[in-house]
Amino acid sequence: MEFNSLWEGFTEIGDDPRIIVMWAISGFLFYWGIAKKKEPLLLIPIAAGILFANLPTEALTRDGGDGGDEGLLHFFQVNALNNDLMPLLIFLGLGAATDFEPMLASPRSLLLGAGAQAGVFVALLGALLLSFTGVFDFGLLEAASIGIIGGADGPTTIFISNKMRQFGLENGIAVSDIVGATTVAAYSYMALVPIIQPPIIKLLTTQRERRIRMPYPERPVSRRVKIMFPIVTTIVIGVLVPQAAPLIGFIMFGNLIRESGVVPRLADTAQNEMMNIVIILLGLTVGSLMPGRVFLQTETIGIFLLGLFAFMVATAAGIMLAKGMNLFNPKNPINPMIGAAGVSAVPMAARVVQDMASKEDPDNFLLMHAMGPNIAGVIGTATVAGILLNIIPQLVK
Amino acid sequence: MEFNSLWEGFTEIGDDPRIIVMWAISGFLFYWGIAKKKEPLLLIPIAAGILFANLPTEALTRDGGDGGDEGLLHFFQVNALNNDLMPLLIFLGLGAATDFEPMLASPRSLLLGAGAQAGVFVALLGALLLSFTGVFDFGLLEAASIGIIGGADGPTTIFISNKMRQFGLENGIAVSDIVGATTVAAYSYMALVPIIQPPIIKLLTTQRERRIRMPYPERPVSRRVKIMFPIVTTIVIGVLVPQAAPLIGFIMFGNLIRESGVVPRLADTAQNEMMNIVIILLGLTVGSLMPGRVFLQTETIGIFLLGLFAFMVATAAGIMLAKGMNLFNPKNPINPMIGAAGVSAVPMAARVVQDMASKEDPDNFLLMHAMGPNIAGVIGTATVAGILLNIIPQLVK
Amino acid sequence: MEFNSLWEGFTEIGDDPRIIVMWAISGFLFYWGIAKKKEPLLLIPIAAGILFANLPTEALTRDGGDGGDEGLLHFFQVNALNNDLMPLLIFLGLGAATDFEPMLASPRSLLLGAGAQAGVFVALLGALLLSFTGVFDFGLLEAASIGIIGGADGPTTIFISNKMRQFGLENGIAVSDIVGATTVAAYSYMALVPIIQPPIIKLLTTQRERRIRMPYPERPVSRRVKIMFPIVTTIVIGVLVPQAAPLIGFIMFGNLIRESGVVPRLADTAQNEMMNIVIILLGLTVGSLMPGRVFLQTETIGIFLLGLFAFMVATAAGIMLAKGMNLFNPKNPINPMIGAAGVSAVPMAARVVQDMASKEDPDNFLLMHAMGPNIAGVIGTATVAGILLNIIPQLVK
Amino acid sequence: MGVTVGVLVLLMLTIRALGLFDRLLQRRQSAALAGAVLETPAGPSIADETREASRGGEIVAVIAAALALSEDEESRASPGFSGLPSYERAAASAYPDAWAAAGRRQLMDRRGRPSR
Amino acid sequence: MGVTVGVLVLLMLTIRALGLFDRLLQRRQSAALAGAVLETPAGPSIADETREASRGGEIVAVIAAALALSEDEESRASPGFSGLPSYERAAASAYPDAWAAAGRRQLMDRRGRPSR
Amino acid sequence: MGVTVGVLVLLMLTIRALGLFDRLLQRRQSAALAGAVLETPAGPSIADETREASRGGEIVAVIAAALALSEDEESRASPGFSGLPSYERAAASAYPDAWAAAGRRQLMDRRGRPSR
Ligand code: NA
Ligand code: NA
Ligand code: NA
Repeated sequence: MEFNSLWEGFTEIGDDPRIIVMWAISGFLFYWGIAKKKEPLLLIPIAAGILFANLPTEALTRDGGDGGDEGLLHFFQVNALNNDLMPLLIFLGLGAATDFEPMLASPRSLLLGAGAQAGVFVALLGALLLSFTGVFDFGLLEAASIGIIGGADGPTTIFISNKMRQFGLENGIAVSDIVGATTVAAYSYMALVPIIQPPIIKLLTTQRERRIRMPYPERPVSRRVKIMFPIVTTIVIGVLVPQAAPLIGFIMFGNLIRESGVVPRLADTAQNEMMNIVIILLGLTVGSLMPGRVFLQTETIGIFLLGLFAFMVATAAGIMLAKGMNLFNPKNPINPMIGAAGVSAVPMAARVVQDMASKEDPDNFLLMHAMGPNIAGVIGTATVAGILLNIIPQLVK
Repeated sequence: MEFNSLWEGFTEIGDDPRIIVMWAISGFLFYWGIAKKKEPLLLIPIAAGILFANLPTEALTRDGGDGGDEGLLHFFQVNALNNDLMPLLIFLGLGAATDFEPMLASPRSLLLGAGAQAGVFVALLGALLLSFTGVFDFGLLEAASIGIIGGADGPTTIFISNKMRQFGLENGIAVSDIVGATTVAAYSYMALVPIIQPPIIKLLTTQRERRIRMPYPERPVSRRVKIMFPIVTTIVIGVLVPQAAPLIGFIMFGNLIRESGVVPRLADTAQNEMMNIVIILLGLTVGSLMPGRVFLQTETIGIFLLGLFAFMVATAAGIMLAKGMNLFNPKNPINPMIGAAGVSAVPMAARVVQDMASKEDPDNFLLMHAMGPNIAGVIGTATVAGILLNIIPQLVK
Repeated sequence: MEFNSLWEGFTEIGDDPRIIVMWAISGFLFYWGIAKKKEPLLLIPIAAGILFANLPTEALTRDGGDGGDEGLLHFFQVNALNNDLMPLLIFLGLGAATDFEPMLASPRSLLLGAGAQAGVFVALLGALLLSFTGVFDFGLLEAASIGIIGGADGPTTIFISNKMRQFGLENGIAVSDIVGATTVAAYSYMALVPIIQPPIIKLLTTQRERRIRMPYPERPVSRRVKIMFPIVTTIVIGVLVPQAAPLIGFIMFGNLIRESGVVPRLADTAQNEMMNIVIILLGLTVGSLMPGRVFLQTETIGIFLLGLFAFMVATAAGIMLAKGMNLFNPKNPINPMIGAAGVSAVPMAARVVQDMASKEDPDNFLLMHAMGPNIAGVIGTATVAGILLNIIPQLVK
Repeated sequence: MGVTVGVLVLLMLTIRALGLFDRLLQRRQSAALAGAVLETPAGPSIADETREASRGGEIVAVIAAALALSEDEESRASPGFSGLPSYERAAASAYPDAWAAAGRRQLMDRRGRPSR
Repeated sequence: MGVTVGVLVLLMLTIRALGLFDRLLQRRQSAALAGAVLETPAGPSIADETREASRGGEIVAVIAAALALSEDEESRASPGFSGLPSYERAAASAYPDAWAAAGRRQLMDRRGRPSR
Repeated sequence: MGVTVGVLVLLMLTIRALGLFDRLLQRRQSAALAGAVLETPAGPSIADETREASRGGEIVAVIAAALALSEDEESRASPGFSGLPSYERAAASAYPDAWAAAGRRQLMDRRGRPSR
């Protein structure tokens, strides 16, 4: 009798051979994260979560309703993902790790960070359009989740996709389970920024534009401004877009404990040990949302196509906005490439800009200029997330 | 339609303009913690929590019963504050950070630490008295929460106030929501110890008394005693005041992993990373208990007045007790100022004593003598907390 | 009235004087952990948990169903032990701390690691046999929990004992509460390995055998193999023994973040701060499962006897298997002592082997050879745990 | 999209307001310090000086960047959250040079040697 | 209040008992070590020696405190839980001096220089 | 028990397969590097060389082990999870010597001095 158990796993594989495809996908993400060093911090835990969700057992993912014990990863889904615990703690840690000075020294960065959010809305509309053609089947909830990929911001993507899924489940609206797909798409394209952006930048800018040097700011941003900024931003955005308050509030609180300078032990733990623990568990949990039967749908292809499209539109919109701003301020022109950094993907996109600037002129140091829109893009995407959280449920109802 | 959403926040502010007052209070606490460096470890997270609870959205504080999702800070209230998780882990960390040697070298410190607890009982009675006058409306549960402010111990105040609130809610007894107010009062007065105590000390002591030098203990406390102390204390207090067992047990367990010397990695994590994570989340959670409609009551003024009164009585009681002890032991007199350190507010109150001693005699080093009652005050307040937990519910019923 | 409360604790002790015996047991474990430095990382928190569960109050262990508040340690039992949270995070950290190279360099180690698992099955049968004699009363669920002690692996013992207890409770099968007893037995005998193993090794080997030198492997295991090993093992064991997937998956995931080399911050936090926090809380929680009325049963004596027996059988089985393997491969013989290291108890058992080898021949360096079966024993025991989880419930029903 | 831009423009104005408010406070404080004797010079001249310093300070920036390089090893190993460019890491040089230094360091990170 | 004082007095007695128990054990151990040759001298003489040493050791204490000052920078930056006075930080000096050293360090922390 | 052994034997075969697969890849890569000029020498000769080196390298191993000793203080203080023997800690010496070095270090840990 005992030996029978050895076959159990193979029987399950026979019943659902898609899990073998998922092993390959998991293996590919491991390869990408480890050998290629692309976003390894999240891709490695996500790939492990995918593996755990696709073994011939539900020991880790069972929901516990059927009498068996709840699996640990399902416990995390309910108690640490759906209540926003892990995404918000990541935002807290990111705030504690981010120096907002490039943006504060050059406030018009915020405009460029806003421009790149066009990618979100265009992809959202694109998803709805593709649904009309009948190729894919995306409702408004799914479309919003796909659009946010264009924000190039991992935790925000997880946050919004999951909110949309929960909203559907709680209100009896049919909704596909695409949290895993949108998250992997977002992190994948963030890792691919050095490949996606350069051709678009080249296409939309002249060599003369790419050679524009920008002056350095005259003086450092004062400590007082750096401390007041997170407090004021929490209030301003909290009033204007209340639904964005959790995301903005936590990133700003994290930044405040950093800039206050009086609680270094909190700032240190928030951006290191606390964030590391959350990253490990968040990655596993997001990965566990991708059993083969959920992930291997035609819709997943649509999500990846639209996500790529969103990244491209966001890049283009940032550049074009920068060029537009130059029309109004020809004396102190912006190098339009830094508009591309507005997609976020911090700090990858800003590095891409620096690399391209150096190729044209080895002495043109744009990195910190590009960091401005780059960080502004994070705030922009969190704002868009709040707007989506406000509008989409109203539209769906 | 989209632009409508921008007004939503303003409408909410119009409906409840008290939140703007709370922004000012939050801003004041930020200023105090950051610019004045007063208890920043908890005041900064608390101020952030106040801000989050007073934005025109309940995204972070909703209780989830109304169909909307539970807010993260409410999740913490239920799953990490009401079950004592965070206060007890803070106690664990404090135990791992505390060297009880000054108290062990001079056991009569415990008497002084006991004397200062008079502040708790006097403030409790004061609260009941003020209720009779009709100025404020405090029941027995609120009076106990207010009294414990006199213990000058942040986590214990949170612990007791919250227990009293829960007891009221669970037993259908009307109880005001004053956890936030008592906590802020406790931390505020702890920060103000260098301003509150000196005049009282001057008033109650002669210059000759303040110049009393005290001999240093002859030999160090042995490692064996330092290891057995936390174990024995857990048992002794656990038997005498069972309700104090959680507080005493966790601080003593933390101290044991410190003094054992064989698990440095646990002692280190308990007093650093673990405590930092808990401080951040506990501060946010306590702050989130102060929406304007709860905090801006006449009663809050009473809480702050009584809290100040409790601090003053505790200081005076400690000093007078020390003077009383000198009557019985005139050959080896105590400098009565160290009685003032019995309020806890570790290590601020002990530093105040040292500063005052140095002004009278630059070579009088009382710091470690004052640390004895100072630490004893923590044990004393935890004991009082256990007694209140035992008696108050019986009296209320 | 107030003073009455001082007697309450004594009354409770009078009602259940067994708690005093438990103080002694707790004190003994403290002594062992602190003065003798035996497995202090878990024995100190466990001893504290025992103390907390045996004070004359249930403030920390109450289940909350009777109207009173749930105790914090009961909260941990439900939300961090029964859902496998803490044992699996320990496994994650252990994976991140373990270098599997000795096993990968010498794959036949796995056979020796398998052999030592005989202890588990023999002790399981022994427990059933003892029940037939009527001396003790062990059902199949208890027998499995006792058998796993022979695996010499703390977290696996906690994991299985707790699963068996839950299975009984959920399915209305009478089951004794022996999680605490099996865990303390496992850690105690792991600490006693330097006393238990040497006589058995001496008895079963000749001096000539103990002097066998083993060649060192020719080349290091490549980074590629070290990275692929955890991924492939997760799949292979996940398919063959699906119920072992959680344990194997988490230890292998931990090892992967270590070996990948690209996420040092995650590997570092997983094996340090995260594991330290979990160790503290897991120890307290396991200790809290041992109130006197549960622990002080005749059955506990049986558990300790059978646990010792299991350790001895495992040691002997490992040695005999090694000798058996030498019959088939006389040219390249194994030093049979390293078979004894297959019990796990990492790295204690391997050190015992090295010490004994050095006594016979000061230049015989077997440590890393012994580490192979030593680590393989961990995988072996996790596999056995999966098999038990599969078979026992079927047999019981 | 309209709301997004609107919100961020308002945030931009807020930051500018913060900056003005800050300079106002600083001027008052320095005025209080200097008493009635010294009138603080106005903005433009500072800018000119800075541009001058910026050219001369490039050597300082290169050295600062070279020093920073050694710390960068680790940040390159774990990309993602860590390794965010920051002013603080170039604090050794004069402020306006920090921007250039950050750019240079980025280049050196890539090529493994100074840019020229 | 009565209970509070009662409990803490009992705790005080317990600590005294622990101390006695500890000295008993120590005397036994040292007696076992010294064999029958050396009788350990009784308490009072130790106290006298200590007072003597305490005066002479003040110079040591000042140096220890000065050394400790450099580590104190950080603890001043984050007051509250950290920066608790502790014997261990003055371990370099003789034990009774540790009490004085801790006091001196506190003064220096405030004034930024040695007390005299 | 049968299943346990079966599973672990399969895992053993898997590891062997991984090793073969890895050596295959390495050979291809080095072949690609060396081009057509150098044929990589086969296995046995490497083993012989190693055994030779192993004897000569013992001095290196002793030094490596002595160096490692100083780091071991801490791991001895907190036994259990930390202080796991590891190749990496002996990485200074040639690989096959690492096994010997680990054994020697273990001995020295116990006796507090080199083994001979
Ligand atoms: Na963005
Ligand atoms: Na107190
Ligand atoms: Na084992």
